[in-house]
Amino acid sequence: MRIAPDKVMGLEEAVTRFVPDGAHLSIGGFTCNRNPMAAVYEIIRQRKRGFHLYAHSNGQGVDELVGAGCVARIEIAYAGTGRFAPTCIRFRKAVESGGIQFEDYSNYQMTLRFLAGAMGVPFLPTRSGLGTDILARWGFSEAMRAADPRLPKKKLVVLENPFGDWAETERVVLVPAIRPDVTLLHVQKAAPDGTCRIAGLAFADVEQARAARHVVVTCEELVGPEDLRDEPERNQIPGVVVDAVVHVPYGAYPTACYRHYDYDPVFLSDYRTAATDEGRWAEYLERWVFALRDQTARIAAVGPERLSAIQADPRTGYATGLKR
Amino acid sequence: MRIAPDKVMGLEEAVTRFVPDGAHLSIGGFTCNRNPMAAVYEIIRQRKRGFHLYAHSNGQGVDELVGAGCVARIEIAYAGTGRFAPTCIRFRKAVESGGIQFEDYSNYQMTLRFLAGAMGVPFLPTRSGLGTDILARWGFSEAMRAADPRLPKKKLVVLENPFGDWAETERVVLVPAIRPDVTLLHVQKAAPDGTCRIAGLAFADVEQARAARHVVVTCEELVGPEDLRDEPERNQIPGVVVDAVVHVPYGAYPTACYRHYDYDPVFLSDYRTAATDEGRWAEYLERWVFALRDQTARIAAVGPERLSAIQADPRTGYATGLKR
Amino acid sequence: MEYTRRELMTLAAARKIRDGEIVFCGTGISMLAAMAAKHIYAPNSVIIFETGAVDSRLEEIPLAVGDPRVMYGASSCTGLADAFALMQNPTTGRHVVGILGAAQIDRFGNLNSTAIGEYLHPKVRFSGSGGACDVASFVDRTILFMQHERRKFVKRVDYLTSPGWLDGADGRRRAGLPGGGPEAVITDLAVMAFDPESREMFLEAWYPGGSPQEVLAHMEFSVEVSRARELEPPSPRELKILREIVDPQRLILG
Amino acid sequence: MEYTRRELMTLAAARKIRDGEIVFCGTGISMLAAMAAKHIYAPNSVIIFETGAVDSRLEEIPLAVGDPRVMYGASSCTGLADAFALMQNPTTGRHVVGILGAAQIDRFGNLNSTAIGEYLHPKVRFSGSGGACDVASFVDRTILFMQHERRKFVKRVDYLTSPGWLDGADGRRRAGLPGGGPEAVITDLAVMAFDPESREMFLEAWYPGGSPQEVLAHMEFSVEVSRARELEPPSPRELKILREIVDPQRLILG
Repeated sequence: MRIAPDKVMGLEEAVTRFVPDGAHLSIGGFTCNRNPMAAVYEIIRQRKRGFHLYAHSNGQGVDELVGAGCVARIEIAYAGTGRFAPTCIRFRKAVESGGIQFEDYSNYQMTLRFLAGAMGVPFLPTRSGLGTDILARWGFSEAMRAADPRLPKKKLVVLENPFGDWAETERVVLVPAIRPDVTLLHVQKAAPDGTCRIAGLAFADVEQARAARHVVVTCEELVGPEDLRDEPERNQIPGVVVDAVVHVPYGAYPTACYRHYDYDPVFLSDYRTAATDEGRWAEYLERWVFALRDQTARIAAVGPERLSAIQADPRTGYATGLKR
Repeated sequence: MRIAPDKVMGLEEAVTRFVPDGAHLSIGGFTCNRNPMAAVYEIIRQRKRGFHLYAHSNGQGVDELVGAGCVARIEIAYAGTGRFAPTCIRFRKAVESGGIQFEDYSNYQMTLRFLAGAMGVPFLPTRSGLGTDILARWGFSEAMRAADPRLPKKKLVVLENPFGDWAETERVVLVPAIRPDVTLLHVQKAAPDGTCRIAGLAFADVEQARAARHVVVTCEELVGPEDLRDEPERNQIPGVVVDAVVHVPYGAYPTACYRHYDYDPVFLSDYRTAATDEGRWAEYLERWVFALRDQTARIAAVGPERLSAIQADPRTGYATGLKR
Repeated sequence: MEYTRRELMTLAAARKIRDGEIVFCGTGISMLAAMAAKHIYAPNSVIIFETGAVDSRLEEIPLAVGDPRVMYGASSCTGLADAFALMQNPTTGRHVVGILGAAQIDRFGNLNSTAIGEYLHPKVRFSGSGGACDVASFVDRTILFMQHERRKFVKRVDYLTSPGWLDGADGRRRAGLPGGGPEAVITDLAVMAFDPESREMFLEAWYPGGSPQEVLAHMEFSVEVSRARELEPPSPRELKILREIVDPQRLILG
Repeated sequence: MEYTRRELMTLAAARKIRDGEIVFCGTGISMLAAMAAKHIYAPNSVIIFETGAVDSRLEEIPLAVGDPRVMYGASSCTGLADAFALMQNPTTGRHVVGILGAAQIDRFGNLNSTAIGEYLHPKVRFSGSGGACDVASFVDRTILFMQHERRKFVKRVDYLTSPGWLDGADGRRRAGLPGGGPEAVITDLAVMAFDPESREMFLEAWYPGGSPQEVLAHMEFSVEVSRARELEPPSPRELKILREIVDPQRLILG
């Protein structure tokens, strides 16, 4: 959170200032949609290390951060990018090779954990997961938790309903709050004070932003200070929670940004091929991240033809008839 | 909740079907804004009795329901209508004369209670109210609660944080879920399937709707089945939770409806005068409720001059320069 | 009329959906089944996605529940918090049918979509729950899609990601879960159901050309087959709508 | 330059607001103080309302926090759930200053806005908490508005609606409330503050023309006056902005 009328800065500065090594991090979006990819690539480019990553189903961004070796620990509900990668490939390799510490939750549990952080309460209740191994099997041991003040002492707690049988509920699972050091989001429109207007589904972006100590927003359109005030009910994220606003057209590419562009099936298929093999993966990182000094260079490398193919149809908000 | 493509009906039918005597009821809006007044007047006109009313700060609607003798019990955070009635007059009289059973909460606690109902969990946690009489003093006794399965056994429960000092929180107040039999809302736009688009502040309308077993929506504009689908992120209430959609222009009058009309300061000042005196109050009910057979008659009685004075300025959404 | 097993699977699931229900679906064939149901049997069903889209138009098939194709023409688009609350809420949740898939299933319909082998050092790691555990915990009934293979129909799932009937009978109630649970398993060989008392899986129907013996040969555990019959093949109308309206690009039908 | 007590009260509160803060305000004079602060001392403060409006333009004075005038030109408009979460959240909540009023106050700044007399059978019933208890529970500091009358500055509030420093010293911490609490009480006679150790109210400043004795004569309990001084009167600039920009219709200034 930061209160200032103008928080606009460059992406390199925003990542340098708000995303230190070892940060507890969360990113917005869902599978192949509205991931803050430009910010993810800038993080990889700056060779940040040791993140504790919180994810519900933040597919492509999670997989690239994990694959680039930036992530030490992850709490996650779903590592997949739809049909392009039913299980995220670099994530899967990292887990199977023991290259990452991980702990599993469900999508709703992760959403509630962000919401608890946003609400400033230690936990929220749900019935989700009663009787399952999500409750029984912990990824982080009690000893590990006891040694790290940044982790809750317990993965989850089951509580007998203190209101008797109110709401026909015998017991609930309490899921502990998450307060990321920083949340990265990509949105359609942002104002200089940080106010954001998201088109289409907001996923859990709003909860993730409000839960975080710092928020970095990249946006397709940077609008004037008065431009989002005409219809304030359309602005899901209040400016006060945001620290940095960065104007990054195609900031979600290769994932989709509703009403602007679709996901790029060519890039995501190539990615799958690259991610599957260690040699090709190193080449991918070199060619598509390290060799490109910034988002402008990256978008130039993608080229106008590919970008033209994924332009959103004004009627549907996606690229109608796109070859997928 | 009801799943059907067309839930449009008249107000008399909607109230007859979904608002029985003794119902646990909640109404939307806040103080002098977007109260479902036409529905409230229809309820009074049908001489409904014995409601259990849940309110955060649902000012004018609450006061008229209480004043007309429809309410047996109320759980409430704030009974006031801004400058027009810092304490709602008929509510105050009812409490001071012992004519109503009541229990006090805070606005956030009531909001969380609706949210808990919407989420299907028995309670939600907050730190609000620790150390206060809102926790210590109950309006409904344990005996009364034990005798009524529709009341939670306890007003509130204080729980030591089961995650140690996670979120720097020693203990929290758990507030029990509310599931009204019916929630009444007035919105700017609704589609036949019940989908609602609220302009300006949503207050706690969304939580109140999602918590309820049945929802009756009155709207300024009844739009076609496709009309709200162009920008679905602007529709806060999903159609599936709604049972009845009623087209009622000026349905919030004399409270405001952002972008349509302002509150009517003349009516609200006259109301204050009427509410203060028993004789004048009976006259008020006769003249402004019972003598008017429906909303059309009511709006005709208000007259074009008064309505013209409160028309919303397209720039500001309220009646700029209105004599208040 | 010729048809593929995938087409029959889709229709077998779609036939289970009732008019006026809220249909939760994920990606792939479950989305196809929900769309087929809406176009063929349950015109007033409302499709919802865990990402928060309600009554999406689905003019093109989404490849993920986060695909912008779930947003187009929806009646409302919020987010995960609202979508799951709608399922957990008893008023609305009791009208939701969820369609799920998994890597492993046991005889009580418990699902594993997390890992094969030891959780912390898995032989194979999958995506994890996503919303599957939530849906399986909350909604009135679930329809499960599975490939019918011995390694998938197992005596004991390596990781119980999403609750089925847990240990059977009133296991869900004892765990504190609401009523409801798996109603059917649709595979590439058969439709399985669950006994209303014991909650154990049994064979409801085998596919035309197959047999109960073939079904049993593809499972690590045995199930009762005495109630089984041969499944009705797809009608020309079912196939026409599936092929021409639901997935004309054959993105999921293959 | 002539001025009314109400004008001085407004400015005395406004002077306490710091640039870069989030200002929570209710109706009436508290809204006026927040607006005056923004126009005079704290241009980068952001006014929020419990109804969910952030950074409202307030071109005209709202007569209630649900008034459509809080919506016009706001940077975002959501609802109560979000607004209170922002205050309860420690990241944002520690930057919020809340402005509240009440019917009764005690020497630790605890407030009653519920009832005079016995709760269940009150002599006088007021509106109740509204968001006051929430704000007083959550935010970093509160500024309180009171009429300076014996029946309002009482030894013990009849109903403790909104927590001040509770029983003083570390009472809030013991109750489980976050740090912070009442910082000042602005009345029509004086500005009161709270001792940083004991958390007891003391007289910080009396109004020009008044005296500590006059202040004490209007309270049921006594407070320390040794740290008190005479308050600086409004400057011409303060009055000009207050009268010409903040409340030109004198809807609240009277």
